[in-house]
Amino acid sequence: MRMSKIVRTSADLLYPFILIFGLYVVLHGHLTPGGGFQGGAVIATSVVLVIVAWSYEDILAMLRKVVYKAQESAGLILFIGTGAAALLIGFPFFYNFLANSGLLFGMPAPPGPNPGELNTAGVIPVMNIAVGIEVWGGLAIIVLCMLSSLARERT
Amino acid sequence: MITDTIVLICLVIGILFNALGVLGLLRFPDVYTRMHATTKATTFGSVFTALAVIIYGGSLYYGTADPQYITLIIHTIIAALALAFTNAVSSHALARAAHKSGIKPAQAVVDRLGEARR
Amino acid sequence: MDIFTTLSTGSGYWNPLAWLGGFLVITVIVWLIWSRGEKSYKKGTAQTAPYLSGNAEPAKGDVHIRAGNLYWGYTEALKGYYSRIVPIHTGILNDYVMWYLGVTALLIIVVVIFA
Amino acid sequence: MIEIILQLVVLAGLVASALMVFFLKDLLAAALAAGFFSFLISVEFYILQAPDVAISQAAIGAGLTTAIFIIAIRATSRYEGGEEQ
Amino acid sequence: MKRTISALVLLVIGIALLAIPVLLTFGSPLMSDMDDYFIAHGQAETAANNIVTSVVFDFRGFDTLGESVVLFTAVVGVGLMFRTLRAGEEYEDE
Amino acid sequence: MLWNIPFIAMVAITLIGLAIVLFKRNLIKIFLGINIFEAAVNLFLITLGYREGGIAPIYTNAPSQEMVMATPQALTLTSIVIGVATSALLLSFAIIIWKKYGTIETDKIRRLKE
Amino acid sequence: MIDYWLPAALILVILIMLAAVRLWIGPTPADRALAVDTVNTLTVAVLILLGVAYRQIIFIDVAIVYALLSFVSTLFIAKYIGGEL
Amino acid sequence: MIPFVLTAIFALVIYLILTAGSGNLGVWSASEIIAGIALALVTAGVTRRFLCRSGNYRMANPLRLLLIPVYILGPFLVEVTKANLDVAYRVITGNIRPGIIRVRSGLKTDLGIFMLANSITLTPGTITVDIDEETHDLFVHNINLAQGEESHESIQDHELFAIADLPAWIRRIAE
Amino acid sequence: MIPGFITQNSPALLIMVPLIAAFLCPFIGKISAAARNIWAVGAMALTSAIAFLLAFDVYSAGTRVYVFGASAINLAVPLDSGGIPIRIIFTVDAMSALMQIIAATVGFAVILYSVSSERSHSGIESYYTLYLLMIAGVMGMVSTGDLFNFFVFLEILSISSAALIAYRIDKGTAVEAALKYFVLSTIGAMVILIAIGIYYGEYNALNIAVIASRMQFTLLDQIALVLVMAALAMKCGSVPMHFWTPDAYSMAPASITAMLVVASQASLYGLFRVLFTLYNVTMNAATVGWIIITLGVLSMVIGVTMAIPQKDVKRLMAYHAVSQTGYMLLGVGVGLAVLGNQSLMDAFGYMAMEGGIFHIVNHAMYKGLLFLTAGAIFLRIGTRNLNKMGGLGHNMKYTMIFFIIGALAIAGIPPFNGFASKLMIYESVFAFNPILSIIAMVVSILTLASFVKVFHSIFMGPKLPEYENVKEAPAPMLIGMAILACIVIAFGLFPQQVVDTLIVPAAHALVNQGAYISAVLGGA
Repeated sequence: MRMSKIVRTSADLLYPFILIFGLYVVLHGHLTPGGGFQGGAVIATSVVLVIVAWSYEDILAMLRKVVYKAQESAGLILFIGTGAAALLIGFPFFYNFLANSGLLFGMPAPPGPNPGELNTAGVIPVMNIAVGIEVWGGLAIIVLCMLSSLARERT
Repeated sequence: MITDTIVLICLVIGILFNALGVLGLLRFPDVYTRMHATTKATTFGSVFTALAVIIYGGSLYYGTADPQYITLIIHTIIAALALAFTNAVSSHALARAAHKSGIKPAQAVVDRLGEARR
Repeated sequence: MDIFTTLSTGSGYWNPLAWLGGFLVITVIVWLIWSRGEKSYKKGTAQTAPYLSGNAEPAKGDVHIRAGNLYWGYTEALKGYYSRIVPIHTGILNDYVMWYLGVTALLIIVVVIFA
Repeated sequence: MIEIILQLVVLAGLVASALMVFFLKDLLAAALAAGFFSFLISVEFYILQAPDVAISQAAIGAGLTTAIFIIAIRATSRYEGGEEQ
Repeated sequence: MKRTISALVLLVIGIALLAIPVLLTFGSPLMSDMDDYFIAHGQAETAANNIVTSVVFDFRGFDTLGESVVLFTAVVGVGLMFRTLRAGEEYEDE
Repeated sequence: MLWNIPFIAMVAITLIGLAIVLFKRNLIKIFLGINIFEAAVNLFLITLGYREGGIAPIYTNAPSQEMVMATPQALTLTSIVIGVATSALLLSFAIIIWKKYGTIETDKIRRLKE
Repeated sequence: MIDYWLPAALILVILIMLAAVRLWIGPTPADRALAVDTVNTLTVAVLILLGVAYRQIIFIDVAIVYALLSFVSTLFIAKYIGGEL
Repeated sequence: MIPFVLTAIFALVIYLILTAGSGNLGVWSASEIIAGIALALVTAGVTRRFLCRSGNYRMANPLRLLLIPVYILGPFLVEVTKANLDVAYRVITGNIRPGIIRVRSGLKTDLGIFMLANSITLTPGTITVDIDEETHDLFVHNINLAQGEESHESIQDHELFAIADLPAWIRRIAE
Repeated sequence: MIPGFITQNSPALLIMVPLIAAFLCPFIGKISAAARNIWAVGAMALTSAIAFLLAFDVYSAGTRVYVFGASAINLAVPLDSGGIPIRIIFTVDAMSALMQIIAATVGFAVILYSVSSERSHSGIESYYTLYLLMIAGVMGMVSTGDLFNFFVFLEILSISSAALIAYRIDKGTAVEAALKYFVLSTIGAMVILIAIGIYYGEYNALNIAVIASRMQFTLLDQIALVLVMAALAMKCGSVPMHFWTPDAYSMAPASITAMLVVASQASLYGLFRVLFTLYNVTMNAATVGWIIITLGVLSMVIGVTMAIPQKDVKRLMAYHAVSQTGYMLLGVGVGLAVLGNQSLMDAFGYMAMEGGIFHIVNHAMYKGLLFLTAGAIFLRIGTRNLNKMGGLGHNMKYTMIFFIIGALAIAGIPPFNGFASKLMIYESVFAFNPILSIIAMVVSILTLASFVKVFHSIFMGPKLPEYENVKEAPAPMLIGMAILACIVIAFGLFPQQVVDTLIVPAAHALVNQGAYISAVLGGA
């Protein structure tokens, strides 16, 4: 069942906000507290917020399990692919081949305390994004699956 | 020194209202009245503590012109806004749920919602 | 690698190929003895039917001994043991956890004392 | 000194809320107490200078764990002992 | 009976775990060479300001892969639990 | 000695968590106990890495001081994820058991014994 | 200059413990949920204050995450209590 | 298309507010702006159907958006302060006379009723308990009803507020 | 170039291949069922090939060290770190390679088997995904040289196993078994994490080699030892912590049960790794050795006695698995008890350890085979209750032959492989303590007795009317069983070759702590 209109409106308003905040946490993982997992969990919680404010039946048309499953697998493939890319250029698995290289995310970080530049840290932001996508999908699927048993019970 | 005083006053107000909210939570007779205490007082109190931090950050920024204090101020404002926003909605949701689960408002002189639902 | 090496077990040895050879020899001997037996045995006659004090032979399906009846004597003899050991497997999760943590506690005592 | 008292209070609260989980018969209340426990442990991580872990615990403990526990309570039974009161 | 044993077990484990506060001191670790290396060289090696992230994703990145796989496993497991059974698949033996 | 209180609290919480698992018969209560136990272990790991007067190991906008150790925080992150994965799977087991057995009391969930 | 952030945080933590009393005695689940909600609000304030006390600007993010996410668990509880889940 | 653009702008603004103070291009660094645009597009792709669910773009008018901070810092803050003093008085004395009353609002949009309900919840002695989904009537729990107020079938929304006419403000913003 | 690449990175590929296959499996499953089967079997075959390649490499060239994320593959210790390995290190020595061979072989046989055994069920994509994750978990557990990494893989293994045990959700009992297994293993894993924390707090290291080189055996180390030891002993199902074993083994699908055997042996490997590599002679080896021996003897006796009156065929076999685990614990425990005493070690210690380790290999093969036959029977007649069976030998001839092979092997009848390893255990343990050896023999006799019972009640007797039209198991299942049966016979016929090439290096790798440490840290 849906919750009241006030809650629903607030969920609609908060969903983009939490989403962009979660993406901020994911992308700034190497500068501020946070990272892929935390940001992913924040985003997944925003999905859960929408689910709880509306109802499982309402949401099923908009947030589909297949999409989340694809997202989860895609995140993991990106993660493991980033690790494996190091193999292709002759380094061991998970070698940070982008750090200090000048490519994407490849700027060196100045030593000591500094405000930080987004474009640093090599593969770490890439992996953060990958884990963020994966956790986003994974935690959303967990809640959707558990709610589906309730929905089945109701009918 | 003046900022210190202002910050201290804000903090004291904030803590005072938070304490009142908790006191109300412990003292009032039923869910709805407790909700009055917690929602308004703790939101107000927490916003005031945030305000103290904002003023403090502003004074630091005024002194050093270091952009990190902008971040401090803005993030504190966002936290306070999110707090006020979510608190209002969640107390509404809780009140509605409490009423739906059949808790009657204690000492109530009138209950239009109960009548409407009946 | 020599495939005929023998497994030495500290105080003894064991060679399965030799054993297999011996087994084959014994099989051949057994077969020889068997082949010298009575040839007039025929299937389908009363010769093959079991003699049950003159009663008719029961249907084939009824003579199969089901598993629950096997080793009846064994379980009966060890009843005291089984009546103690079987109830330990209560099927209650808490008991299982208790056994695990209990063994941990016991081992802690033993190891710390004898360290 | 104040930090020590702060930690003492938070840790005492942790133990108290864990005991609350132990003693409350209503599973919903126990789940709420576990939520409270997870708030406090998040604060404790924060005090111990681990903001990454604090965010993680906040996101998981505050949002998701409570949510899935409540779904499970809804899907099973509310009170310990199984009888609906 | 069982409750007594359980209480004793908890007592023993508690006493054993109390060896931790006796032998280790809060706030001053016995050895810290590995973490000193992380703090001193982490920023230069991985170009990340957040040392925790550089430990999580670079120095111990393989653990993080394992962690994501754990989550994936749990998600697949939950999906398996709440799947819809095919017609005729349900049977009860014994 | 006063500074060892986090360790002592960790031992206490561990014991309470285990006590819930040992004494309580309700599955969801047991899972809450396991959650508490996991949280206690996380607390233990974090406490190991704390250095007195240290700051969080993040160079962004931080005063330059001694830093606390970073590895336990990384380990704890992993452990928290494992914790949530574990509770999700455990709870779905509980739901299925409720559907099939009509109870979630451990002393009634004992079709498998002996 | 006196450092007044830590004492303020300490007082708020003590207030959290007082709110936990309602969590313990609260006759109805709604009361307990209300207590948890209060604790959330106070915790956000505590986190902000501690972040300033430790002179760590970036710690405020934790407070934002907290403020946003505790909302979800409150909504879940409300939905369950209202019998709508 | 319009929802997509609006959501993207909304997300971008929030992202830029979050990362203010990071560099010297304005107060942002170049990489933050690029990342912000990318993330805003992602957010817009995911959430456009939620933020603009009603298909009503009245709120896209910047003037209305500018009114919101004015509203919050102006009349709303005054009412909140008064409300808190009132609650403080009641917490200390325990002098209450509660009741649930019906409030007619006449607001039509979701956002309007949402703002009104939140304003009511945060201001004097009142909490929105429920909402009538069709007529947008609010059921309000009042901690201290005036004598004789319980006999009214329903009251108009501006009667709840003593100092500033908040419903009028909300009408100006949201309708 | 390609073979060189694979050889160089084989430890990483060993984990990577099943993981990637598992991540993509749900989507391949959307295409068609055949594509999904080919994908899963192909991935498993590739994994097995890599495992064999790695094992061959390790047996011919010595311990492999693979460092994740370093700038060079074997650079365990960064040049400027002052002798501390800071990254996660895979250390594959002979013992790990042996376990990898076991997992690869059984895994491949089982996935062939499950192509047809699970065909009629829903959720088969998830089944394969979890299966591949399980393989990855086992492989990671046995190859890692880092304690926390070990814990992570342990969790992967237990979560995927728990989900697979509960695969038949239409039966409440399966979920019940999974629940019990999972609660116990979660608590066990958390206890292990406490122990890891203790090691970290004391030595500020997570690498096994570093901790071993710094080990002092203080009071905390003793407690940590017990925490790890009890948890891993519980995970490998030794009495009196075996309660989850019969439940989980009997309720899981047959193919998974065969893998669960391997999974418990991976825990056993972890136990041995901790005892021998992490502690070795710094601890009081005699005490711990006797603890392991006691657990082993209890497992043997209680396992086999509980097995005899069982009515469920898989439950009976599960109790036998407990009892056979006892043999391994006994053999290795005897080796542990005399560790540090070189003359006794030479006299019978090594032999006992070799017997125990050889038994691990053999047990994985024949117990896997037995469970697979039980699964085939269950597939055809739909019951596992021995009292309802009978006369199946007429229709399921191949299954019967495979069952005979497995049953004779587990009972230690020459010339199958069980006999060889049991003989080694008997004779070396007899030199240590004759009573233990006698107990082991009696247990072996009881094993034979109970399998005679099983054989009689399943296959012997006239055709029962209700099983008149039972068909032989389908071909992929038979192939899976045949692989294992061939290995059982081959290992039985040529035990010395197997012992010389596989087992002796493994046992020596386990005992020789110095070599392990120097392989990682360089120098000695």
